[in-house]
Amino acid sequence: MAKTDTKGRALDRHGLSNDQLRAIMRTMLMQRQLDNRGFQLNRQGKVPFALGSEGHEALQAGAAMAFRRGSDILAPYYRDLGLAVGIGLSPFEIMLSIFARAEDHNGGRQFPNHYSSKRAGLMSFSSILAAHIPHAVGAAFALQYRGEKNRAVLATCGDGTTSEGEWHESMNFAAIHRLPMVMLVENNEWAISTPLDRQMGQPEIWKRAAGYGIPGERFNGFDPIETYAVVNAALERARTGGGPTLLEGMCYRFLAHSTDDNDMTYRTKEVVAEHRKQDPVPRFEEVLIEHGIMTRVDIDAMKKDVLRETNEATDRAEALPYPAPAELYTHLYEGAWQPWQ
Amino acid sequence: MAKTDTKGRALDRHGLSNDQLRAIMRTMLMQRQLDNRGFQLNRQGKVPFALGSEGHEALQAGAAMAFRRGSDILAPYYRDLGLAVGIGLSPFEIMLSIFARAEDHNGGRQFPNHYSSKRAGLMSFSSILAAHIPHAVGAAFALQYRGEKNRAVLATCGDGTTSEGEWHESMNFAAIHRLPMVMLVENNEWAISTPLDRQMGQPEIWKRAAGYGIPGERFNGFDPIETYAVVNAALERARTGGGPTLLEGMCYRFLAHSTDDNDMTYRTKEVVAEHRKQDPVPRFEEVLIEHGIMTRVDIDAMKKDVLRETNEATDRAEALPYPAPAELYTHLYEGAWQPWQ
Amino acid sequence: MAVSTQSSTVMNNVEAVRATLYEALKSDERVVILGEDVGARGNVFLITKDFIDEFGPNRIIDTPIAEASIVGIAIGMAMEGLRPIAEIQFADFIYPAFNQIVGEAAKTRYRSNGEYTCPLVIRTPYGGGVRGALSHSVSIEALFYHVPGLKILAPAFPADVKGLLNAAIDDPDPVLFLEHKKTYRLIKGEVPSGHYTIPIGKANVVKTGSQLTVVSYGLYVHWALEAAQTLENEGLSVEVIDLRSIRPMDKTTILTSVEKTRKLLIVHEDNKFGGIGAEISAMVAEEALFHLDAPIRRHCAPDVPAMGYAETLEHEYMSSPAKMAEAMRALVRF
Amino acid sequence: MAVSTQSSTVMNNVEAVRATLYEALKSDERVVILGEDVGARGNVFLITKDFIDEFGPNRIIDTPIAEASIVGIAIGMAMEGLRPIAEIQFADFIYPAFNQIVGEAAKTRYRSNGEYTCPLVIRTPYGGGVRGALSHSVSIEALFYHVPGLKILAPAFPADVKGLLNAAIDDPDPVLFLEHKKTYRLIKGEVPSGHYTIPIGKANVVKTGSQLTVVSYGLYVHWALEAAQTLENEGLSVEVIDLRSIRPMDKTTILTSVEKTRKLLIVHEDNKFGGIGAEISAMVAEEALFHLDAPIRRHCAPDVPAMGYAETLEHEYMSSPAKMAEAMRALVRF
Ligand SMILES: Cc1ncc(C[n+]2csc(CCOP(=O)(O)OP(=O)(O)O)c2C)c(N)n1
Ligand SMILES: Cc1ncc(C[n+]2csc(CCOP(=O)(O)OP(=O)(O)O)c2C)c(N)n1
Ligand SMILES: [Mg+2]
Ligand SMILES: [Mg+2]
Repeated sequence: MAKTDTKGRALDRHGLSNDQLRAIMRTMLMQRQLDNRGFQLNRQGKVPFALGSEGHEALQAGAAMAFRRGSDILAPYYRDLGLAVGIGLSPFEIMLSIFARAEDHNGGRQFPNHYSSKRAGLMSFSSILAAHIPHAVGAAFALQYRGEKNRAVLATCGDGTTSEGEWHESMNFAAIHRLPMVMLVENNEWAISTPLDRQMGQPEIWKRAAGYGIPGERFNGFDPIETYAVVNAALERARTGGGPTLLEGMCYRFLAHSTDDNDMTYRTKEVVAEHRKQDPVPRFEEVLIEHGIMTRVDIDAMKKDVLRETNEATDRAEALPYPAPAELYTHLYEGAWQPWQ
Repeated sequence: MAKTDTKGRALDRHGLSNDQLRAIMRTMLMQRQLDNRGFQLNRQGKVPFALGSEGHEALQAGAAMAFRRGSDILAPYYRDLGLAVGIGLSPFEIMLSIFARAEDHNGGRQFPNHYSSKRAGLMSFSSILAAHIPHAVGAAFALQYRGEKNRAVLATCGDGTTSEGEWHESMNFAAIHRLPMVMLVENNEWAISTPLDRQMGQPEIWKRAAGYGIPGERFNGFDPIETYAVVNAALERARTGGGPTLLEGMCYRFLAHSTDDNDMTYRTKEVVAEHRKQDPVPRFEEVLIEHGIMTRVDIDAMKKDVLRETNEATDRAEALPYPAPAELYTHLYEGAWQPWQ
Repeated sequence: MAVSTQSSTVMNNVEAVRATLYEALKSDERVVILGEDVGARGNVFLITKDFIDEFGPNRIIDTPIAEASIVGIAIGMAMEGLRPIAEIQFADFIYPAFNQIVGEAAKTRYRSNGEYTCPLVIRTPYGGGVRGALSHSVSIEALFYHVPGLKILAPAFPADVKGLLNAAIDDPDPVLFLEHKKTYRLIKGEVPSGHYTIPIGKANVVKTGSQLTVVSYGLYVHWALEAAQTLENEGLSVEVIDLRSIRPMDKTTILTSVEKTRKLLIVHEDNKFGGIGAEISAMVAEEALFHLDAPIRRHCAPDVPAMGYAETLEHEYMSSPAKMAEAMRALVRF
Repeated sequence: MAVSTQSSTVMNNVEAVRATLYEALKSDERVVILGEDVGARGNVFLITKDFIDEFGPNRIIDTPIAEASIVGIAIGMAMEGLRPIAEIQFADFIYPAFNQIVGEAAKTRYRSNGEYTCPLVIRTPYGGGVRGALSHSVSIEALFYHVPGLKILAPAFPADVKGLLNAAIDDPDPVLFLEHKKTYRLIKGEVPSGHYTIPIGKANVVKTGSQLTVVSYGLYVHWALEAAQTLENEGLSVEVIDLRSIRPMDKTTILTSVEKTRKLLIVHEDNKFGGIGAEISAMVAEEALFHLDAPIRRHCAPDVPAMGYAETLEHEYMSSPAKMAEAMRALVRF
């Protein structure tokens, strides 16, 4: 949990090029912009539900940079807007999900932020917490089984989700078979209203790794470069036969759990404000400026561009229709099965 | 994993009196005798199923000695014949279970060795592995909730059972609430035919304790005195507000999994014979003789007495009737509920 | 209904649940509530709001996200003398607890020949119409109603919510208590003060009629009443039965009504195939076949997993008073 | 039945499962088997005996004791292109996997609008009559048959076992494949060689008759045939239908038969209330009510969790050819 503040030190860029650093910045800005757009649309009464990821930007953009497009597989959860964008989903795809339009990958069937994209290697998942972790393990097994070297599965979940039995079973199996998988826990200190000390007997999730016989590590998820370095090393180990890793990225949930939640019932404005001081987005802007990788002007231009893209995506998606009612009946099975036939 | 062999050293009796040491010996001999009786009855075609616990005698007799009758609670599993006897179930009660007689605590409903005794503080459990561990946690919560100091729950399971999600969830919850509970894993190296390395990524189950933030310890389950000492310390910690402990007792399953199993399909005679050399029953006989606590004559007399009691229990239970067919319909609910009424 | 006091208050279903839980906590120290976010947050529908301040974190227990153990630990508490009320945040998340409910809670008394019991209530909000999408909308009753050892309640009116929740808490066996989340704030009604129970296993004729019996439960009872009123205005007379209790179910009330109206329509939000309407129909086909003047019809959800998030999909999945009225008309005129 | 070769062999049901799995492993590299003790032990009924020697531990995967993940990992394999065949050692232990089966496998295709699919087979032995007591005897079909997105098969004859297991393995969606453990060695029959499939969703008239239709599946088909033979000797003519497929079910075959015999008896080992007989009865009450000359009857297990271990309890719980004959006689003579 150090190194976020690079003031006066040379930037340890862990091999990332300036282009890559700028790409990370853009993913972070895009995540925040799309996130805000969802809440805005909800306030405007245009969508019944939105779910923010503020505070997770650095973690997700850094992890996305370590993800190898076209070969790695992502098994994410609903707070992974930045990861989805970072591995190649377009803002338009995100808006389709938020608006539940017919063109959405899920055909408007799932809650927003429940992405799915075979093209991007993003596995479909449900709202049932931890249920996707065994799927990630199974996918990793398939890669290993087919001898597909240099591919790995990146699975993510929140701190609260590690309490589920399926999480344990998955870690155990991945460890036995030394599967090419990275379990990345996004520890934002809350599971809706439940703080860490009601979720677990000791708060360092990475320490469970030793019990499974795999490497574990905690890192500063407010620092996208550190995140990249740690996730990249773990993914690389996975891709090269080194087995699974349990990673715990520390971040914070700046917003309420969702538009249905009021976090002021269980935490104070002050404590949130205190954490906001570490907001990874402005901090990373400063880092890039300080080290001469971007100027303030560059960043402002980037923000403008992100806003433009978000606006375009919003307008384009909003204009599209909901799925037709008849779509309710499709894609249950291959072919037209009825329970009585 | 030392101290089993006391040759030439003073006996570290961990405060156990001679009477207590003899009681442990008797529990071990009784366990083995009753165990064998089950198999014998199965061979004679008198019962369709039996399940042995040979190799677990020291572990169970030692743990039972640490259990405080009348106040502690036991949440055991099907291989805990010695624990059941050790905490006060009579050989007759064991035989009622084996013969599935009407008088059995479970009314002949459950498989043999699925004990249940409110009197003894032995919680009813099913055949579904790990399902009883949350029950143990709930019972421990009840003790703590009511402020019943000096009471604790001893839960047991096999190594294989620790893979279940419910096991993880239970450990986690017990740790959060620092519940008065001891999780005792009887590691006999096998889950039916599945060896440890197919069950977990590293073989030391006690190491998972750190991940939950509770103490963990491994001990030699072939040594009843060491077992007593370790389990007693953990139970005492639980009873006095020190929270839960994860214990791993190392033992071995000398017999096939059950009368339905043929272990020669997955392990060799030789490897079993090698482990048999450590058989805890004759070894503990020797320890007691060496240290002058019992003589060979005493032990032979004890064996005779155990055999006599087993014979009597067998005859008495065998002579009793099965539950009447009408018993199928009782004790589903309190009162006579029908799904349609 | 054994009402012990005269006064009453108008409440919605959330308030009825909340008031009942509060009184149970007040009157019986053995009662504890456990579930996700039941503490400081006061449950995601604010049902247990402020309880933790009054009763403390030992009685209002914020659990980790681990449904199997929420139920499993509650079972252990119940076996050891407490009266736990476990909450599953949304019914859709009860699946991981299936083993504990079906394999354990339902069998505790039976497998121990009565030596151990499991007085446990599991509350959970179910049902659609709230844009809950695939995983915050499901009906779960048919996945459990087949299971001997369980009782399942699904009241629709605030007074029934209180009377049946009290009955569930008092019950010495495990009860699954289903709360239709769309009715939570929508449905208001008089709720008697003081402690009272409504007997488990008794349906309620919420509207009398002569030409058709409609059996339903939950949100759809309210819509069926609306539809029945529409038919009333058209001169068609429909009797509406609110099941309230799904296991056990009330044979007498259903048969009495069907023998009078000679036609039966079963209406539920859950899928048709294998839904609880199947058992109702089968019971009537077994016991009252020759009283029927028309085939038994079931008006239920299409056979897809649940409603989609998009408005159009939810709308297509759910019935409506208008769709129900149409189904009623068709059968009355058969 | 599309039989691709002429020759056949006599096998029991264990052998039929084993031979089919073997051929699937041989012919399709994507097929893997995972479950508890499927490796060196070759499954507790020896169904996969020696497979690990030929196909190795990467295809015959001994899993930890963790049913949720056995199914969940198989789902991930299926989503990523493999053709996993997951085994649950006894059907009684499928409860912990309920979430993965009902919440995940059944909804993978649907929730992703067809982008991801889940071609998965879950095999498990179910049913009683083997002194399996409370937790090695249960029937589980009614806990799953309500679930859109699943298919459920429960063949009774070796040739059907092979044909339907092949169909399940070839199927692009999740299939729950139920094997009645009492029939494993008891039931023998001719099994065609070579690859063939039996279409999912087709029942089979295993005995024709004119006075009563009996619908059953699993072990009880064999007992129903015995009972029907007894009645035949008494001059009473009973038609016996083996469902084979529980979701989807075969309406045409049942209705055709009922319209002929005008009487229907449903027989199953599972509990009556909410069992699959309920849906069969409801379908007939909906579609063929006026063809019936007698109430629809269900001859099923009493409403208790399962059979006890004691012989007397198992005997009381299970039906028998004699009890079935009695139920048939009563209805024929109605
Ligand atoms: C099985 C299951 N239980 C409960 C829920 C309800 N729920 C949705 S999000 C959430 C909190 C998750 O917390 P965490 O894993 O820390 O992720 P975060 O939201 O903090 O990113 C809960 C309890 C669910 N979706 N699935
Ligand atoms: C949930 C569940 N899954 C599978 C089984 C079948 N089964 C019974 S005992 C056993 C092995 C248990 O191994 P372990 O926990 O090590 O205990 P041991 O028998 O070695 O004492 C298995 C797989 C079961 N009873 N319950
Ligand atoms: Mg969190
Ligand atoms: Mg073991």
